[in-house]
Amino acid sequence: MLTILFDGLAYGMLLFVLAVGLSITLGLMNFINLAHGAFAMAGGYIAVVMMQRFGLSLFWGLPAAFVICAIVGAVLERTLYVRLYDKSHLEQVMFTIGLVFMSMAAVDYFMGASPQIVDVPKILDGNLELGFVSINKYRLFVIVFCALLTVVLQLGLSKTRFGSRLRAAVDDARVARGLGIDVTKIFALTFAFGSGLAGLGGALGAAIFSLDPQFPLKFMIYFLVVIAVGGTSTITGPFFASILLGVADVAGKYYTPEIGGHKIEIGGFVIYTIMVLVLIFRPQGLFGRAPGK
Amino acid sequence: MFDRLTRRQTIAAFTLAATALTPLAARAEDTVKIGVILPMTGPSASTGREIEAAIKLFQAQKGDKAGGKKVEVIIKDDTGVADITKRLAQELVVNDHVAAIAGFGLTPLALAAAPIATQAKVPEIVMAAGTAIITEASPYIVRTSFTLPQNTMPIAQWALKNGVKKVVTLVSDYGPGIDAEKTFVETIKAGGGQVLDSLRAPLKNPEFAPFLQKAKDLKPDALFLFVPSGFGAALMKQVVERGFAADNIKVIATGDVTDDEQLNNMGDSVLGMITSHNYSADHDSPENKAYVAAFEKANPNMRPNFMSVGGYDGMALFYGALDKTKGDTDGTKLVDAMKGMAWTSPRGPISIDPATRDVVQNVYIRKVERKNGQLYNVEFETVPNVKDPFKAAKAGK
Amino acid sequence: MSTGRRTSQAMSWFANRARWRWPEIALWIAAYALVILFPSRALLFNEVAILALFAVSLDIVLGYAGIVSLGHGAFFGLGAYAAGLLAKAGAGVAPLSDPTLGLLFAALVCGFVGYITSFLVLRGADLTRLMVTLGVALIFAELANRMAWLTGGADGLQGVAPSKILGLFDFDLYGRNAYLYSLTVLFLLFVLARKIVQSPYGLSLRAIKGNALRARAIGIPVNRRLNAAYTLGAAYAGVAGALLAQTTSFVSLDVLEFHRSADVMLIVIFGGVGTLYGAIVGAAAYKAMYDILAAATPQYWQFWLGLALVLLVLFVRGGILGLVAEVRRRIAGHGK
Amino acid sequence: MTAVLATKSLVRRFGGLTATNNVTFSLPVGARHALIGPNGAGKTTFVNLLSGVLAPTSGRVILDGKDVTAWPAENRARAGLSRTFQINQLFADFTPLETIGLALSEAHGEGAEFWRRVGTHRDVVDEAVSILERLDLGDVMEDRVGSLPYGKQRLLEIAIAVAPKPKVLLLDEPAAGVPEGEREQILDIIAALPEEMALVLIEHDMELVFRFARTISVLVGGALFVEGSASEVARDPRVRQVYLGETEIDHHFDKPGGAS
Repeated sequence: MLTILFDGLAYGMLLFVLAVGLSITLGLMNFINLAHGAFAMAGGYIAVVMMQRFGLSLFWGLPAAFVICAIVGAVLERTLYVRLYDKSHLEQVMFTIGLVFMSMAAVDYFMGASPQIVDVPKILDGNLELGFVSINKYRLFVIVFCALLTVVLQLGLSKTRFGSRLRAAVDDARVARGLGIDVTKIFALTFAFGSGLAGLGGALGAAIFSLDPQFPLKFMIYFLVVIAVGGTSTITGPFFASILLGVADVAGKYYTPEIGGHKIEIGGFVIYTIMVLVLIFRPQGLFGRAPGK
Repeated sequence: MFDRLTRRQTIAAFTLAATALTPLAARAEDTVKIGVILPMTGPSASTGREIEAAIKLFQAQKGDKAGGKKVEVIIKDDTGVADITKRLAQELVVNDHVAAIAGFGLTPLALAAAPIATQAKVPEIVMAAGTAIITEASPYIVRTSFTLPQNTMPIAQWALKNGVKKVVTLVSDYGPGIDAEKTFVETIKAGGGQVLDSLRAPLKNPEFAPFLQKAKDLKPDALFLFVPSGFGAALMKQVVERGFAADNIKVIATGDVTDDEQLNNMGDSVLGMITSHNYSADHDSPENKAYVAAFEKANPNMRPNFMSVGGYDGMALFYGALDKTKGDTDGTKLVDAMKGMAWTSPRGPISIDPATRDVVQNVYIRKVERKNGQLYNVEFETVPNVKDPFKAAKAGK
Repeated sequence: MSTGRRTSQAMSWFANRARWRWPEIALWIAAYALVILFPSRALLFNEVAILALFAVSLDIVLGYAGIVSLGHGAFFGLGAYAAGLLAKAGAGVAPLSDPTLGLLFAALVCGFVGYITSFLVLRGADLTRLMVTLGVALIFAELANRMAWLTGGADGLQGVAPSKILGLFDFDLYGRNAYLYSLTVLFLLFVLARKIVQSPYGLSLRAIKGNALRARAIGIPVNRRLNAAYTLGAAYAGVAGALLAQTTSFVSLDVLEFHRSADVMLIVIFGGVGTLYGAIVGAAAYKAMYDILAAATPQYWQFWLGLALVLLVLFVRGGILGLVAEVRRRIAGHGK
Repeated sequence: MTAVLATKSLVRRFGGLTATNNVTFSLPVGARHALIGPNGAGKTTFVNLLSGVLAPTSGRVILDGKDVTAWPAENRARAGLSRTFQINQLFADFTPLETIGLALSEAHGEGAEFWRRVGTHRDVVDEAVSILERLDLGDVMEDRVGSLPYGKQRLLEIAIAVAPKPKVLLLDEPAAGVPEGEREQILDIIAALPEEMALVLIEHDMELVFRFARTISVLVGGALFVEGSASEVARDPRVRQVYLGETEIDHHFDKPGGAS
């Protein structure tokens, strides 16, 4: 039971780091970036390359994934994405899906189609036996790392000048512009940071899941679920949504209720059912604000 | 200007266009085509690449002549979709006039093409998909890969012999996985063992943790695993992470999990894992040594896996049948020629069961070991000439 | 100008808008001519026709009703299973196994399910709708997987053998009759859809999409109209799925997979949203591109497809039909 | 006189802000009523509550004797309540002809007909054309709405609200943004509306208000401040107090009875 909660927590935390950038950029610019997963994939492959070609451990891979993905994100934002803000949601979807296809084929070309594995650093390998429960060290690391990251993010948003400007811009970009806040610049920085986080999440996750060129498509649905449930106006929304979905997903696969002697495997339904129910009763998401005046 | 053309001119123009654009129906009598439909993109792309490489190697080694004719291979990407596969099969038959269709990475795709094989009387050589029922879908289907029951029964028997009483199974939730589960469970029960639970993980699921945790919590003597080629690395990563060894739970599987292609990526943690399968790149025979050397030479960074031998032997089967019919491409004659054919493959001696058109082969019990700095499935027991138990049981009734 | 004359002028303006134009007629003649011109590609054309009908169904939902759906494949898959199961159940029994009855059955089943789910979908804004439709579709896919006793599960539904079309035409190996059958169904349903979008009802859909606030203010029952449009779109998608099941005599789980919904959405945007013809042109262009690219580079065709999507968004507004309109404007501009 | 539209203790809060505060109000058949008040008095919120764009926090809205508080906007529209918006709410891709044709077919209950083409009912087209001509839109009836000049769009905004022959018409600053030369035209059109139609005009422009209104309500801070005939309101010292300093209004208060 505790282990399930623990696993779900690790999974949810990871989802959060992967999805939070998408959530903020969506809230900020009302821009649907389905290619977000491509950054996560890039982060994972950066860790793989560093490990396989240069023999560097994941501890080097994580910051490298963050920095490189952030830079790539910034460049793409300035050169390509900036031209799409005034286009319709549908065109944004088409454009970013196009990028996903390109990234998948490119990774396939350079890295091959078969799944890649990132080895966990030696000191995080194995389990921590606490008597009543055994805890995987790497997952513990993921939880602690992501929790710290969340705290830093939350502090950054609430305590810094940039954070308050960002919040103002997410709240109402037009008003923020009127107040002399350079929303374009804030967006570029946020986009780069969000892409970096996705890369970081990809590198972290690559040591748990395996990594293959299908990654952006496989996880796109998960990201969208997190955002739909968590809303786009805060980072606490996606955070709790990620944890909820992570735990629900893991628990749904662990427990198979029996009805009339038949095992009903609910694993495949749980998170989608939660999402649909949440959206039916709270169309703006579990933690989103009601669209008021 | 269009309306100024006379009707005759228009018709002439259309006819001209039609002739110019229809693919050349050049049925050069001395060329025989085989259409290979494989997953070249998507999650099973590695299967497609392995088989493609094996086919190229086969033609490079054995030449492109069989039965006095030139053999031409056409490769198509199935994109993992059944209706596309069916359309490609149909087009290969009616447009390219192939003498056989082959490949088929996934069970539903092999089944989707079956009606075409029957209707057009063209052999369908299944080089990869492993659900037992496939060969029953058409009298023109011949298989050179393996069946899941065939590969699973020996490991279940081995487990019984080695003191395993209580087991949990975890398989991918689709045809082959369910075949493997059924065979394993039935064999264990027949041998007096106990099955604590049978878990099925969605095929496209990156997170195995909850299933593995459940398996661990049930405290069996052994956990049996099956996932298709390409998914093994992700599964084993999480298996290792769960630490089954500490609880004295044996982790056993079919060789799909410790796929040769990915084995090196899995790291030392899979050392000692016991699996049963029809092929290992480490198989000790002159045929296999030559095969592996040639394959790795032609495809650096790739190691041949069981998918590749399925493709290699598929070509051997087609060449053999053509030789037998002396180049006659009549589908019924080809299939008849294939029935009962026996040869020595890189995996060992194999034959085609004349009754079921399914492959009969040795299944080996192997252990992951490090050899020359690389990980291999090292064979230590051989179960000779295994027929598909599923169909054998049916025939016995 | 007298009111009477102006009324006549207005009436002929309305009539003129609904008139069949020569490029439309040419398109349909060409579509039928394809089977004579390129008989060997009939199977591919059949796929295009089915995909086009599926895209038309989404265009009704997306382009006319303005409902962003990323789960339209649910109805495609449901229709395929409905027709497949009916053909299986009625195998050999002449009227039951007739393909046209299968289409009707699929349309009814999907229309019904579409109507029920439309109430869930109409809540919330774009992103919410996107996710609800997606969620519903994923749940459907999982249900089909779980209900293996009915659907055949992961092995697919075997033994779908529809009898001759109207008792007259057999599905041949070359796929020619299959194509003509699918194309005719597409044509008839297209004519119906064309008629519907030009009706007062269709006009009210355009109004809702254009400005829902104003639409409500003139008394348009917005949700009821959208429910109906979603239902219609679902029924159309069901027919498309049924055509696939019948012409391939096979149904597998991938009819319900996410990529079907995503592909068809791309196709509609690719061709041009809210034009009906955009859906058809988009489907043809998408398949043609895929066919050419996949033949040229079976491993990396996705890259070039992605590039095409990116370039189209960057340089053209309104998809392929937008491009065509732009080119025509340019040419007309030069002519002056 | 029977009230065609009335509210009882209508309240609407946004968070802590009370935009409409306990408004009880009644509009007789054929009224020519103006709703005035300083900026932020809650005029537009009140109109949105009447037309059903917003739901009230408490209180009731009664249209033609029926309690319509829970009705959505479209049902109220069909029951005879029509409105214009302060900012044009038009269908940019339509032509004026289609716009009015649509409004009419909805009013006639033919909006769900999917089996026939638009524009086949001669009487409907005829009616649409005559409305368009009446509002000086006849010459542009086949142009795209989005590309019409602003003045024409403003006229269409009125035409679309008038077309269904509503019992009550709410005009939210109909002349807002219209160039000086074209205001007169809008006033004339409003003046020519059928006598039995009850009109509510929300306006800033006092000249317009006093030319048009027979009765006036003054809304301040979301609450009904003063209500009465135009001349009473004009003379009311409290109203002068509220508007103190707005010279233009002072000017009109000095010359009451500007309504025609």
